[in-house]
Amino acid sequence: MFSLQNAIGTFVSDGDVVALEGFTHLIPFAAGHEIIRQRVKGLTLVRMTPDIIADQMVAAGCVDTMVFAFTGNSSVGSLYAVRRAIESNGTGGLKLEEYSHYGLLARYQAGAAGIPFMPVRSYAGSDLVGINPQLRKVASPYEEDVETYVVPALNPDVAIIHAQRADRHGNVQSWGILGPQQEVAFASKRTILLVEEIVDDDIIRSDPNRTLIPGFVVDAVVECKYGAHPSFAQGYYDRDNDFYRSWSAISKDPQRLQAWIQEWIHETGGHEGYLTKLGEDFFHRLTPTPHLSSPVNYGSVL
Amino acid sequence: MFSLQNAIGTFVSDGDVVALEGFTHLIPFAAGHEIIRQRVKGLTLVRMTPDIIADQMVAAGCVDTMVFAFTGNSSVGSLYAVRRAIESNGTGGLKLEEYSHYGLLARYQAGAAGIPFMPVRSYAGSDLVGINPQLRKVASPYEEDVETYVVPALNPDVAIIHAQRADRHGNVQSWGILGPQQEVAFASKRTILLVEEIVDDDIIRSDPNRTLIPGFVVDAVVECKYGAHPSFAQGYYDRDNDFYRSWSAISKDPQRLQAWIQEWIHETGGHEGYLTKLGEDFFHRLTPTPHLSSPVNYGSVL
Amino acid sequence: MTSVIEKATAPASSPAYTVSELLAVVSCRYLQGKRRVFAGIGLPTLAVALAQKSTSPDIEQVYESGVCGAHPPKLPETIADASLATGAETILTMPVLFGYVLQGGWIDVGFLGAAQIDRFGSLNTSVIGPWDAPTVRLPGSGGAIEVMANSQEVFVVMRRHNTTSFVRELDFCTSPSPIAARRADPKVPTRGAGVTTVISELGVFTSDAEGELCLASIHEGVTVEQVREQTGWPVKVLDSVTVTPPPTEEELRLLRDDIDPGRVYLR
Amino acid sequence: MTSVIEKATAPASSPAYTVSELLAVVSCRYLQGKRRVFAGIGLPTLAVALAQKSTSPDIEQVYESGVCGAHPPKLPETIADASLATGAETILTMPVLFGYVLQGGWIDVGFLGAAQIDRFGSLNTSVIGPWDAPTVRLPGSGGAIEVMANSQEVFVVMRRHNTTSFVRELDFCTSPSPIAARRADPKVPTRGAGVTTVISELGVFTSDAEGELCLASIHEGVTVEQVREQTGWPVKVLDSVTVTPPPTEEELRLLRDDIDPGRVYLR
Repeated sequence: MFSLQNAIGTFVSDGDVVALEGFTHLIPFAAGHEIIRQRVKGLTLVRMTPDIIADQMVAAGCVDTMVFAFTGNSSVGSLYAVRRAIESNGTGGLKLEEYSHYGLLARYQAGAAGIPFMPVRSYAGSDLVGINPQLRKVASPYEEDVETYVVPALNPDVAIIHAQRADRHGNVQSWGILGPQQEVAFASKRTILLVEEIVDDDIIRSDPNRTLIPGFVVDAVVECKYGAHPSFAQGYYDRDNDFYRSWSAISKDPQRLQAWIQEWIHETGGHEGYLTKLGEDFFHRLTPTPHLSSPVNYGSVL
Repeated sequence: MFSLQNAIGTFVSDGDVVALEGFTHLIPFAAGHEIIRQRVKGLTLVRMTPDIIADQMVAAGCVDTMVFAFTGNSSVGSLYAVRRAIESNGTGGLKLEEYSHYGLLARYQAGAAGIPFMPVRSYAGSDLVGINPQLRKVASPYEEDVETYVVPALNPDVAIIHAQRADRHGNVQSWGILGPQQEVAFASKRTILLVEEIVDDDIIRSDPNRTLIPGFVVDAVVECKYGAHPSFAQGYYDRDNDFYRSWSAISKDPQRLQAWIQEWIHETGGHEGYLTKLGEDFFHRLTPTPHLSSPVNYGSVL
Repeated sequence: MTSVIEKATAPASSPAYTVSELLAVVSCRYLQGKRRVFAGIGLPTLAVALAQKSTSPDIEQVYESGVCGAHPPKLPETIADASLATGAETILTMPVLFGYVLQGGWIDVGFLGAAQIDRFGSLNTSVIGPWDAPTVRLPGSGGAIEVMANSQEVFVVMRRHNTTSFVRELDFCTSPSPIAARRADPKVPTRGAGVTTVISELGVFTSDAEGELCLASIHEGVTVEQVREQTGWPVKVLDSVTVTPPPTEEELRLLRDDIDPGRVYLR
Repeated sequence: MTSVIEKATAPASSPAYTVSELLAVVSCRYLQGKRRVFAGIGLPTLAVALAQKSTSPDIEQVYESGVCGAHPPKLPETIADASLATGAETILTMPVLFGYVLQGGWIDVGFLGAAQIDRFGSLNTSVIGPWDAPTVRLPGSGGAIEVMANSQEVFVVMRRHNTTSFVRELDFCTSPSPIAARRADPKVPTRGAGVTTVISELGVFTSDAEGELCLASIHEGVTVEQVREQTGWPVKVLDSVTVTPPPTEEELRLLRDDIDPGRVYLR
């Protein structure tokens, strides 16, 4: 059990390869903010879908290189800090390593499975092959004249993920959209886990098939309620679509963006301060009505 | 929705490559018995752990070739029909294609994923390489002088699996030990699913993360209560360890084994007859007391 | 890069429907007989929903998030809408969705959008200008490369039809047509037909036996000449070219009253 | 192939314990300081349970079925015991268990058994005689090849210690030692130390820097000469060779009263 501050301070260092994962759901925003707060520099940020959290980390100067498959703010706007750091008329300087969704996911899979590479059924004819030398071909040893593209194993220094619940040992249960969290946790040298709530061992053990990541893979367990805001945690709070829609206007103006980072990240001092600033009733409108799973019977010999 | 008889009759033909899967748990015994009843011949039986069901199918003359990783009857005895068909002093004639657990699982994974092969982190120095030409090496395109073993994709003609429950569309939910069922269902050209019970759509849809195999992968859904006996269905009935222990004595004597097949498979006429023969109260002693999972909240916008 | 959307919808004469409605209706019609559609949120969602409620009750939308058999009580605003997960038939893990479902060949139709498309249906969603010093950085592939390479066929919806979007040569080929893929890597097996159908604001292109996108129909009030002018390659026009039958009253009623009463996508 | 179990236990003098108890206790002692143990049902289960209750409360058993952090209310009879699943901390899918946990390098100690072991810890679990016309067909690898190739180290428990089980040359090398693996395929990376510890009915072998299994201790009532006679290769005896300290009363009490009161494995 760590505080968020302590977990980031202990396990994330300047220059690390850090994977912040979560596919539209359970994005570890609170952890990204804490990285900004601690002014970590020179990160290689690995994320299938760099979105607002990447825009913020790039704007705050934490990121040197971005390894990714899709960068954007859904259909509601652009990530202007990221674009300024890439486009020819911007300030530039952000290095990119670009994949497709499955290409990057397959890198996590190979990294988790200890194999040097993973074959994928794509990339032939794509210009990505020309700009990413990691996309290579291997001849099939089973058929004449058949080749497949492969991607290399990826083992980030740190994985940071958010989930609904875990026990104090770090046995993680999650539901709804799962993203690549299981893969990236196994692939990474260290894993920081943020959860909406720490629950009793008995809750976890009542449904072992729901545990996606065993505690032995997790280095730090952090209880961090609402830590995925403005993204969502299925069953706990819905996505703050208003915030997503408001981001373009903030991000487009570099000064306003820096002011936002100052006000909402640095000056809040921590995730507690961020929640206080949102206000006591903030999550009322985002809280769904309960919709429970039907139980399954594991049976008992007793 | 199919009857067991109709499902096997429609989707399993002489000479097919048939994967019967289930790792100690949810072994599709009823389906294996029906294959014997219909006197299907010349099968290539694919199974990570050929156990009693394989012994029965081999004894009944259904199987020409066995693709496997571990063949035995746990720690309680031998499979004498299989051994007679392999050992030099037996009648012989069973062709073998031998792997380790992950090697065969990885063949299913590659088959499911449409890639020509899957790298594995093993086999160097094993004599399996000498007797199984499917175990091959590929050079890593990322490091000098690094090679990895690979196994080729496997796409069986038919996968046969058993699960606790599904809806009438074939959306399958299973818990406890999961085995390679998800992989083999996706890898196979056709999938026959047997379940303990067909449940309402709402039950399945209350917990979508529990659905391991979507209905579109399933060609035939068969309701087949107690169809995994003498293996078990977590929460529904425990393993019939007495039967497992009794098997060696039956299997050791070819005449007794044929008599058993005649009595328990052919003369029962079908799974219903098999259950009738076991007797009405048979499953009382094997039925566990309930032990339910704690529900999770998916939340609802309504 | 001015849009011609206005030109297509402005004529006061017939269009009692918007471009969005037209694109959704036409896409829906081409979905007839299809079973599994891989699509994101937006017009494809409307097209699949309309198909479910009209010609193809069994059609199923698969989301890249892993959700299959979704039954949202209202139209999802984003792919990250919690209502897509609640009550769905299954939520697959990402390796299963991309590895087994998509690469495994279970998708009949993949829906893609793009900033640029070429004559044989290769798509650019990465950059305008050179990749290492782009004029405009676009989101990138996401799952598009995999959808193109693994679906039995691909539909592309293009809101803007002009010579900067229908181009002779892509600034960057993110998702290659199978033809381009085989040309680049003849030993890598391809699957499916690539882009078979392009539904734009001006008309519909379908691919011929060689994979070339040919004009199959023009929407009401659009001329073949207009399509030629707004397309960056010499357009092959099918002998059978027709005027797209306009949305029917029933199609429009379903879209407006049943499917998207809140006008989330029907702008 | 007569067993020497009787010889080791028969002497009326000291052994107030069975061979099973001795093997479990000695295995447990070597587990000290280890965290994650990959093991099947049987003696390894007893060893891990004893470690949990004595020297290593945090030690964890991982089952090849995917069950981790099992808390069965009574000793499981088989790996297929439903009580292993109920109340476990996690049940992983098979690709995660074999791919990510085992191949990923998370296992400290893998426990294996074998029909034959050689001087450097390669194991045969496949056949006696030639593979294509065996005298005795054994079960095969199962997960043994992966456990050997991917654990940080491997413990082997051999109930029977004689020249047909401790052999100069295996009939079939199912699971090769890392040394054998590197000799066969020098370009394929290996992980871990292979078999570091063999616990037999006669004594304990540990591997030296070259990976050779050397006699480290002999059990009460056994002589070094006896071990040499029953081993198919010239046995290297460590200078530090000792007599295995016999099970303590507390160890026996835990095994008999707490862990296996029903004598499922303590035969």
